Amino acid sequence: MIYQAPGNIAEAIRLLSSNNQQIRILAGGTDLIPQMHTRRVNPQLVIDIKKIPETRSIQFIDGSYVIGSAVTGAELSEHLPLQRDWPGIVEAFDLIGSTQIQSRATLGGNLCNASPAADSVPALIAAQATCRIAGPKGERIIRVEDVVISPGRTSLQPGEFVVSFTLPTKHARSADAYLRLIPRTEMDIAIVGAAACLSLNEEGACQELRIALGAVAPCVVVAEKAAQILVGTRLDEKSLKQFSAAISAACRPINDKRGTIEYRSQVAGVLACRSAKIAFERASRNREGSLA
Amino acid sequence: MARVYLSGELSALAGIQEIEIAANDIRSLLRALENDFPALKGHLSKGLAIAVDGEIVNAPLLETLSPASEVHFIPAIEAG
Amino acid sequence: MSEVKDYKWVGKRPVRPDGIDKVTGRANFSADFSLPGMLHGLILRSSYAHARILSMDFSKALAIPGVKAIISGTDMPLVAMEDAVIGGQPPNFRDLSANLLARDKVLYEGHAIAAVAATSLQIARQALDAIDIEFEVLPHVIDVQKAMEPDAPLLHENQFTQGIEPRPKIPSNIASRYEQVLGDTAAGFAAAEVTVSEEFTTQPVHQGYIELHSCTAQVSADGQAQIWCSSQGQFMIRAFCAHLLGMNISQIRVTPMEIGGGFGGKTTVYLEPLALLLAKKSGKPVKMQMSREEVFTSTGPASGSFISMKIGARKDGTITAAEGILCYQAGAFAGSPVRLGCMTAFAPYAIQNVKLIGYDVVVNRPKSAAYRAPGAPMAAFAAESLLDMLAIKLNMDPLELRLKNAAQMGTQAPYGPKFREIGYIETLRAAQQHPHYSAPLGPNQGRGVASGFWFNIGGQSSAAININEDGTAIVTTGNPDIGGSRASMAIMAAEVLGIDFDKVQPVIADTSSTAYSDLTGGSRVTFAVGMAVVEAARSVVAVLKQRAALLWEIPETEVSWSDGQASAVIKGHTSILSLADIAAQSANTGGPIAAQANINAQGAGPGFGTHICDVEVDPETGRVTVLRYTAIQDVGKAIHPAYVEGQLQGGAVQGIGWALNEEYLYDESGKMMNTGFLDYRMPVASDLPMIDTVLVEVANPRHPFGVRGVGEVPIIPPLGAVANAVARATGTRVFNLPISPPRLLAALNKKRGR
Amino acid sequence: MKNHVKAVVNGEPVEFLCEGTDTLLDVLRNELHLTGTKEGCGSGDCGACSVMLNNRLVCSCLVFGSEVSGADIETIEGMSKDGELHPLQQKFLDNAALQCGICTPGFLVAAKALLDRQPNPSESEVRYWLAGNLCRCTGYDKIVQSVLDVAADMTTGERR
Repeated sequence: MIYQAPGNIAEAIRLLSSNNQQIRILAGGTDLIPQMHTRRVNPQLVIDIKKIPETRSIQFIDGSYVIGSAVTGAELSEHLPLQRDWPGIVEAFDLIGSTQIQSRATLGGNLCNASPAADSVPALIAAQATCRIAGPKGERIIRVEDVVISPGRTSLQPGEFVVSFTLPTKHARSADAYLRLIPRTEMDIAIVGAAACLSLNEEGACQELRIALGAVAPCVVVAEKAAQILVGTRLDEKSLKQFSAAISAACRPINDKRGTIEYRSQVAGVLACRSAKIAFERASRNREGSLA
Repeated sequence: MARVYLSGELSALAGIQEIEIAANDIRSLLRALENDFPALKGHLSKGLAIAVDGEIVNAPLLETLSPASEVHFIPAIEAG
Repeated sequence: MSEVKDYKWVGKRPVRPDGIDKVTGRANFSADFSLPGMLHGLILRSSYAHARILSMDFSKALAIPGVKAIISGTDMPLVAMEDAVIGGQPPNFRDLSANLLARDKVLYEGHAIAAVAATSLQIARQALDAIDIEFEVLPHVIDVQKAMEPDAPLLHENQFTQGIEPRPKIPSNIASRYEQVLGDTAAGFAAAEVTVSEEFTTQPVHQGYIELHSCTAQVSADGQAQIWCSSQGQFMIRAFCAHLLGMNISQIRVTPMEIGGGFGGKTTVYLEPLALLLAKKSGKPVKMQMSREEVFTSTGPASGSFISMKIGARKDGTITAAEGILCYQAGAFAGSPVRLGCMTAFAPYAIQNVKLIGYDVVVNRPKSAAYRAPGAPMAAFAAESLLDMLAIKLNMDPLELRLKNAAQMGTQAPYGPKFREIGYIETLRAAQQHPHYSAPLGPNQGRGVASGFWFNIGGQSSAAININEDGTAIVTTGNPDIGGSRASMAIMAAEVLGIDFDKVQPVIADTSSTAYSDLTGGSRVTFAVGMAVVEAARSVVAVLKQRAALLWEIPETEVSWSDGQASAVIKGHTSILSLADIAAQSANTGGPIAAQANINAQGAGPGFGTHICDVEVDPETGRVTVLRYTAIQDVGKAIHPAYVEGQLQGGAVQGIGWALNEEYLYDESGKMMNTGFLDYRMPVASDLPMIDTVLVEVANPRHPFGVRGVGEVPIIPPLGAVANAVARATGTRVFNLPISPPRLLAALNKKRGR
Repeated sequence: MKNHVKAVVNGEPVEFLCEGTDTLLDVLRNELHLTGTKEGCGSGDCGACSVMLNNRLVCSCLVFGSEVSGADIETIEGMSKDGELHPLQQKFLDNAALQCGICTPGFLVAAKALLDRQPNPSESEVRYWLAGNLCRCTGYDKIVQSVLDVAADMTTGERR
């Protein structure tokens, strides 16, 4: 195996397109290296994108955050403005793995590993984040939810890689949240993950809500119909009950070593309610802050 | 004399559950048992431990017995 | 006999002698050893759960430059079933040999088929890929109850159930049947006013030591072999290798490396005989190390089980009878600890009528291995759950119910003998008095209690003490230090010699440098090897007194020994010679001062423990959080209390993992799906509260300081304690471990009629 | 094709050759003979191979040796300075926070990283920070207590 660490996007694309040998992109390596260790993948060329400046920075440009694909979990958590504005995305990523993993794992890696259970992906999708993709035919911007097409597969074309993510301009009366269910308190893969991104109207009722669910289908489920149930409400118990049932109905999970169909569907409803409530409380505080 | 208790397979082989045996130590007790119950031959050590007066004894051939001793044959204890 | 006195070192908490090496990274564990010019060995393992090996072709693999040797089952000599008694228990060497390298059939995913040695790991891996094997895939069976059915896929065509008369004529996956009867259960149940009965299942769990199996072997041209490895007994490694490979014991020298956890799982061999064979065949040293995946698929977990059990009691709580059937998975070869499950399940209780039947059943899983109190935790889970159900039914406090039935001195154990001095009641009283037991509980919270019993063992043990010229001492033993035993040995030697702890240097010697000792296991080392150390130290003291008498020109009987010095009243004046003074004069008084003790330690006192567990259950997700945990145990006498507490804490947490999340998961083809720590969910630091401990000390009269073994008992009560706490928190009882969130939520849904 | 890498380990410049697939753990143990860093899983799930990489706590089994060119690496072997144990090392000994000792180097490196960032952590912070380090012997009690004890000593100025 050959290791290469290009210093700019053009060089990376050139290496990625160099020939048709088995190529893997290395960001944090927390998925790739264990896969190589157990010989599930056996690349001949590994391209480390961490030396490319665009992948390594968090910037605030024209009112929105641009986060490099190789920014680590630890760096996200340490970025206080980001944590203040997008607590759901930061907490979603922070739940992944241990302190050690947080030092290495990256936002781009979590997406492109294309696991249905990736924690940061529902949060990015709920937030309507986009990503910048560079490739031999130039650059393109696509929605995060359009990247993963099935477990382990992405829509990236040969020679392409994710450079960065862009979050939308944040609404003053909005907030996001993410919760997941794991059997232990740390170190597990989500059995269910639920992200909520919510904005309030001037009166403080729910104006807009996006719910994205992880590990309950081959790809992240955006539960639009269920979310509509809470729009216009203040998340009263009755609406939440209806919402929870609609969430469970929107799931298309499988039985596997981590959970059952019944469990995933039921708990998705529970977690979606809880994360919507957290997002609602956070948004309410933001609203009060914006009024003050 | 010592009181010997057999259970499970041993008791099935010997056809008894309890017996008094005149022996001063385990070696003579085993000899006497095999003599009186030939069916027990070869079955008194394999995978078994011996408890004398409530205490499990390792490799107990020389363990002495008192007239009031109670001897139990029990499964060997594995180490964790 | 035990003495109640103030000790200078026993019961104190000095820093362990090997401590600095272990906090600075200098301690050498198995994989830290290497030799110049060594080869790297790897194992080809079955990817089928059950298959016949039709043919093997190594020619392509051997043609790869750098490949130096390949071995398979035919390289292992055929050995008799049982031809040696090792540490009191003969392993079945024929099975062990077939487990190390499959002969004609592979019996589980991960079963070793061949091993290669090459000049690099990469080349060894290429060689594995180049080995051609033709298989005939056979139907497999994973579940213990299914394996017992008459039409189940048969693992061994020549296995006929033992323990049934007349001997069956049809082979079976049931290797043996064990029956244990005390009293008359029919009469006992007739006298009962209430009965509770239930079926329970538990899953196999791995010991989960963090150190991967590893070893390095070298064979010289004259056949002299050396092995460097970590294990629970260097003498066990030596004996097993000799028997499996048809070598003389004197041809093999095993040097123990530091061991990174064993918990029973390193009481047998996996790599060592293969490394020896590869080293012999290649003429070069060979190092082998397993991956974590190999550890999970190919080394022994504790047995999974199916248990059906029933108890009957009078309304005052007196248990009149207990009966049950215990079916344990042995893995691919016979030998689950089901008998020990039958013996221990009700041992804490004085029950007149107990009948338990045990079945040892083979399935297409790795051969089970010892794990802390082998066989006891699953049986106690069933028994302690039933006791809790009985307490609820009788509206009795669960500790009161246990006290009402508690075994004490003179009680006949269900397996036959009568207990001598034991401290079970003392643990129950300590639990009642502990503030934990009366602390308030919040919503969705519950408190469970459970008890456990283990025999403890003694066994063959050796110790040598050498007094150095400056009055310091070397204590040499032959048992790996798995959790601080060097400190215990040094404490006991210092106490008897009367010198400072840091003047005693404990050494763990290789098999050619010290006398035989049984392996480190069964909670025997502090008790049994400790007895040998005490005996050797007492012999040294006798020599020291004799040397002092020579120096003073008085009869030996006039010399007394205390606080590390000889004293005598000579012509009306008290004269004193320190140990160092006498050591300095040893040349003038007859030469070096040393003593050795070689014993077969008897009189290991049984151990009992009682645990209290508080949990909180999330009623919407079924997640269980352990809020508070207290482990109480009769430890006889704690030589180094901090390491005794550590045994209780570590055992309790392993039991909590067993209860809540740990399990082996298989797919339909019989492949294990969770072969890493990611999905084999052992408890992590954030899952747990502090584990409070109470050391009850009811001295074992057969040990000079009153020691009882402590390592096994603490893993027994947690399964029941956690399950009972969950039952009391939710009003819903889970009979199938682990109580994982999906399983508990399903039970809660059922109760809610959902 | 082997890569030639220069880095700094425990303050000393080092150079080594490594295969593309070699991890930092392989390099530390096999090339630099720093065997204090242990392998327990090879997948980043046990923390026994924890080291500091450019002042970040990482599992060295999840870093390629080729990646550390120019990096600053600290291992357990560099934790005691001038023959004096770090307070965490001493406290682990005093409290019997190790039994078999195989996980100990990883725990010490991780715990030091925590106290260097957060000198006064809560019990919960300690437990979550150390959740990536598995210990099968101790039940974590004495390890967590030791970290809390050192933190308390540091804040009351007993350290140095």
